[in-house]
Amino acid sequence: MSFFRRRELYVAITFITGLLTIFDYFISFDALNNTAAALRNWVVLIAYFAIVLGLVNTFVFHGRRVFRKGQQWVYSAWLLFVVVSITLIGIFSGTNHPIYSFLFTNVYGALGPSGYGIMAFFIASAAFRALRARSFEALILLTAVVFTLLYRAPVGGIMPFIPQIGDWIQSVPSAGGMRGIIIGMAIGAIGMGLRTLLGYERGYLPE
Amino acid sequence: MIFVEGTIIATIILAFIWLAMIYNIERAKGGKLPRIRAIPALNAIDEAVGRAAEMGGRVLFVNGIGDLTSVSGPETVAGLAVLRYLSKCCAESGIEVVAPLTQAQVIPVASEAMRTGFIEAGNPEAFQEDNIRYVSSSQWGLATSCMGIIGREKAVSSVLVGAFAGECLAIVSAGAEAGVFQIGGCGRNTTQMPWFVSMCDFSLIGEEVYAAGAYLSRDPLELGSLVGQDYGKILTAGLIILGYILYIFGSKALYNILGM
Amino acid sequence: MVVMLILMIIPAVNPLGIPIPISDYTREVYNYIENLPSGSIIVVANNVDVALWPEEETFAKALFWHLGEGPHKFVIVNFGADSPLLISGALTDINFEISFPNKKYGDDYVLMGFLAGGETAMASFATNPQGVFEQDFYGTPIEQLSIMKELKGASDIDLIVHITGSDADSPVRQWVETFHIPYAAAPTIGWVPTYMPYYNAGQLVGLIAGVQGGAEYELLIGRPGSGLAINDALSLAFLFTILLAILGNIDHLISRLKGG
Amino acid sequence: MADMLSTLSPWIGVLVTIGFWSYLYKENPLFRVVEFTFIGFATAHATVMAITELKKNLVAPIVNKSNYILLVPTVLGLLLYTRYSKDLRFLERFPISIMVGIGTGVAVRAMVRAQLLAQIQQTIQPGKPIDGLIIALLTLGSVTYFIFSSEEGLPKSTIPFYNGLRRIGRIAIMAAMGAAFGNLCVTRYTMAISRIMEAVKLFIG
Repeated sequence: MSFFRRRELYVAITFITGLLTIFDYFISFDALNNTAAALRNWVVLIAYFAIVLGLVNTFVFHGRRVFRKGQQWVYSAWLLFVVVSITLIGIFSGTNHPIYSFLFTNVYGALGPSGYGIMAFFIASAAFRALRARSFEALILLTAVVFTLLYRAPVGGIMPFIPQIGDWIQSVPSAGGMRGIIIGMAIGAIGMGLRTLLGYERGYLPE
Repeated sequence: MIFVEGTIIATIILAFIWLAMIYNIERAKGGKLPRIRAIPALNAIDEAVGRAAEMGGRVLFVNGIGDLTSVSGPETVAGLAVLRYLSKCCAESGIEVVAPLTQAQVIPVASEAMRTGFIEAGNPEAFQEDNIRYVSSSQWGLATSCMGIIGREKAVSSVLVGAFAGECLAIVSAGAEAGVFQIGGCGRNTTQMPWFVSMCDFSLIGEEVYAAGAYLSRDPLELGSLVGQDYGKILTAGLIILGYILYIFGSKALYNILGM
Repeated sequence: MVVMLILMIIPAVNPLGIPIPISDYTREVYNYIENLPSGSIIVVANNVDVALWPEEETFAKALFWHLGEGPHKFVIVNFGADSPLLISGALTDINFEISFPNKKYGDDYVLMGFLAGGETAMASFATNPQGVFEQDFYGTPIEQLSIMKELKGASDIDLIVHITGSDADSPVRQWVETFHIPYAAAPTIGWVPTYMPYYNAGQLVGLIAGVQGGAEYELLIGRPGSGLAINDALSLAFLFTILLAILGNIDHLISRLKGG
Repeated sequence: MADMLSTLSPWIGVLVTIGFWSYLYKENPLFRVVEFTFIGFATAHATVMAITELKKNLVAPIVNKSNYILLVPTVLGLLLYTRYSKDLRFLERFPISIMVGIGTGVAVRAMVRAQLLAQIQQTIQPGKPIDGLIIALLTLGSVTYFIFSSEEGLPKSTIPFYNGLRRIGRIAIMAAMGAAFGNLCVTRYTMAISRIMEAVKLFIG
């Protein structure tokens, strides 16, 4: 059994699957492409198994809170009630059940737009506190924000020069800065890839 | 067996960067210590932990909404390397780190990373499985629960590294309003970076996120691999200069070659 | 924040009608539809998810109103899981059946369900629009829908109007470059930059830029509505944000002068 | 019951918004109810979806088409649950190392051509020469900004030039951040306004 405990074994698995996926993109060869496709399909299935792991984690965490009457245990109890009842409804009556679809539209569907919406207020307060010209760089940030806002505001369309300045900021300085970030990001991911495949990376598979 | 059209140059570039990294790793093995500039955001992790210890609070760690199996995989793993280091610091100072997760597949990996951090600090008993919390696979589950943790559980500092989307603004704003000391960044989603840059005390962007694990490890071999990545950037810069000169002379040669 | 809230509520209750200019690319979509020969078939393709819908709702409703008044037929196809429900909601909201009694469902317009598979689905729809569906969104078998009989292949589609919350790559690659169908895009504002190069290259019939484009469209069809109110509120909120940024900087300057 | 639910429905939507937004004032019980209900529903929803997909893509092919090779991912999936046993928990590393391998592969292969090469190509074939030159310079600067090696290794005379380039890079990155900040405001503000309008419609009619 100690063989299965060795870190090298798992690094090797990562190395092989990773390299296979990369070669699949560059080389057209049936056996390789089919294996890679099958492997990707498997991983999707494994990920579905993992989701149930999330359910278990939820039960353990909130169950313990309720059991020990810990912080917010009443809310935890309510959460567990929702999880259990909705899971059962979903599995046995399908997602078209009125209660399921009711919660789907009005809670699940409404929270996203509300969440995006609440940010408008956060942004407003950030505009006051975070956009201060403490340095030259911060001044550039502030200027870009102000002109982009004017450019994007419907009313900006009738102000003189704003559309031209806005266009220029979008297509020249912003494009230049973004490009460097994207190039760096690509190289970063490529480098991270090699470290992961060779087992240097420490985010997973600790000793 | 043939190359897929349009991937020859990509393969060469990939091979170049990887060989440059291996070369520098080997050099580091030979005893030549790579010199790396400071990344202030990563150095600030100690300060984040210090503050939490001083005020008797906790540290919130957010890994974003990325999973392991898609393009966001490396970002997620990079975030977990930060979690491991952060856990080690926290364990040394005797404080807790709370990590809400949206991807159930990350639970085992995050839990191992945190546990290892506690073991490295020589304090494995202090590790609590309960601090790894699954908060549904929705980004809004993450946003509301982080807001809740900031509001209810005395989170004094927060570290956000991973793959983020729209929810990150809600989390960092809630943190900023509450006066939480924040270090944050994401690697790939360029549209969300401004929030980290403008609202966090320290921010990481793009490549710095991917380099976090190697940087924090202080392991010469990993630092060597970062120097290898620099070769890739120098190559890119060279290609841009060469390509622009060719463009001035009206040639599209390099443009066409890169598309091969 | 209260001020912000009030500024957003005022136009909702009573639109101010801040004038907005109509962009060329919005007008081009309108004109293209106006100039199509009567009885043309327009495909309204959709992939917007529920969280981004508020940005697209304005245009969707204005478009259906325009199509209802016009002499054309239209087929609604969905490439996003949430879209069919959102679209049927939009049709109900504008009372399509009552407002336009001469448009017969099944003969003049039809709402199809969700086609999974992203770009692959877009390609297979263009190849064989009849073959990819067995029934419409409401469960009517496709044999009973006379409009679908006219739609045999890509050449029967006179225009695709694409209401979308994602980037330009796949629709342009498939519908424009492969099948050469006239194509008008209506992306959310975040994705507009990805469509711009194709628009500038003349590959798009026109472009509707998010809620702003939607409001312009409302003006074109002569039915100013929620889109204009949203735009009023946007203008106010943006100006207010800028004011806050300026106040923040004044505050900063004063404290520096005092301190320094 | 369906009738009752449909009358309730817009009110619940507005209540969710109010609950969420009330956080702006302070963390409170209504926010907590929204938070826990949402997480509960979303967890259940993900589970239901996962089970449906497993039935369709795993159980059905095995039972109906005797596609026994799919037993491999089944075993791998189940190995994730060994983490609840102290002695066997290391076995969870099997599925995880495969997942990480695939994720790494997918990310690396997507980056080289679609990101790295495409960005270089766009920079060296600009539409307008003067803007193009500025973009190229700013791109060079921001690429330099990410160089990790410290400048100690460089010849003394080039250090000011190198640092200048990095400074340009920082400024370009800030401009990009500012523009992205402004662009994103449109989406966020539209969402806020549309939620408010829904509420206003409900209260005023």
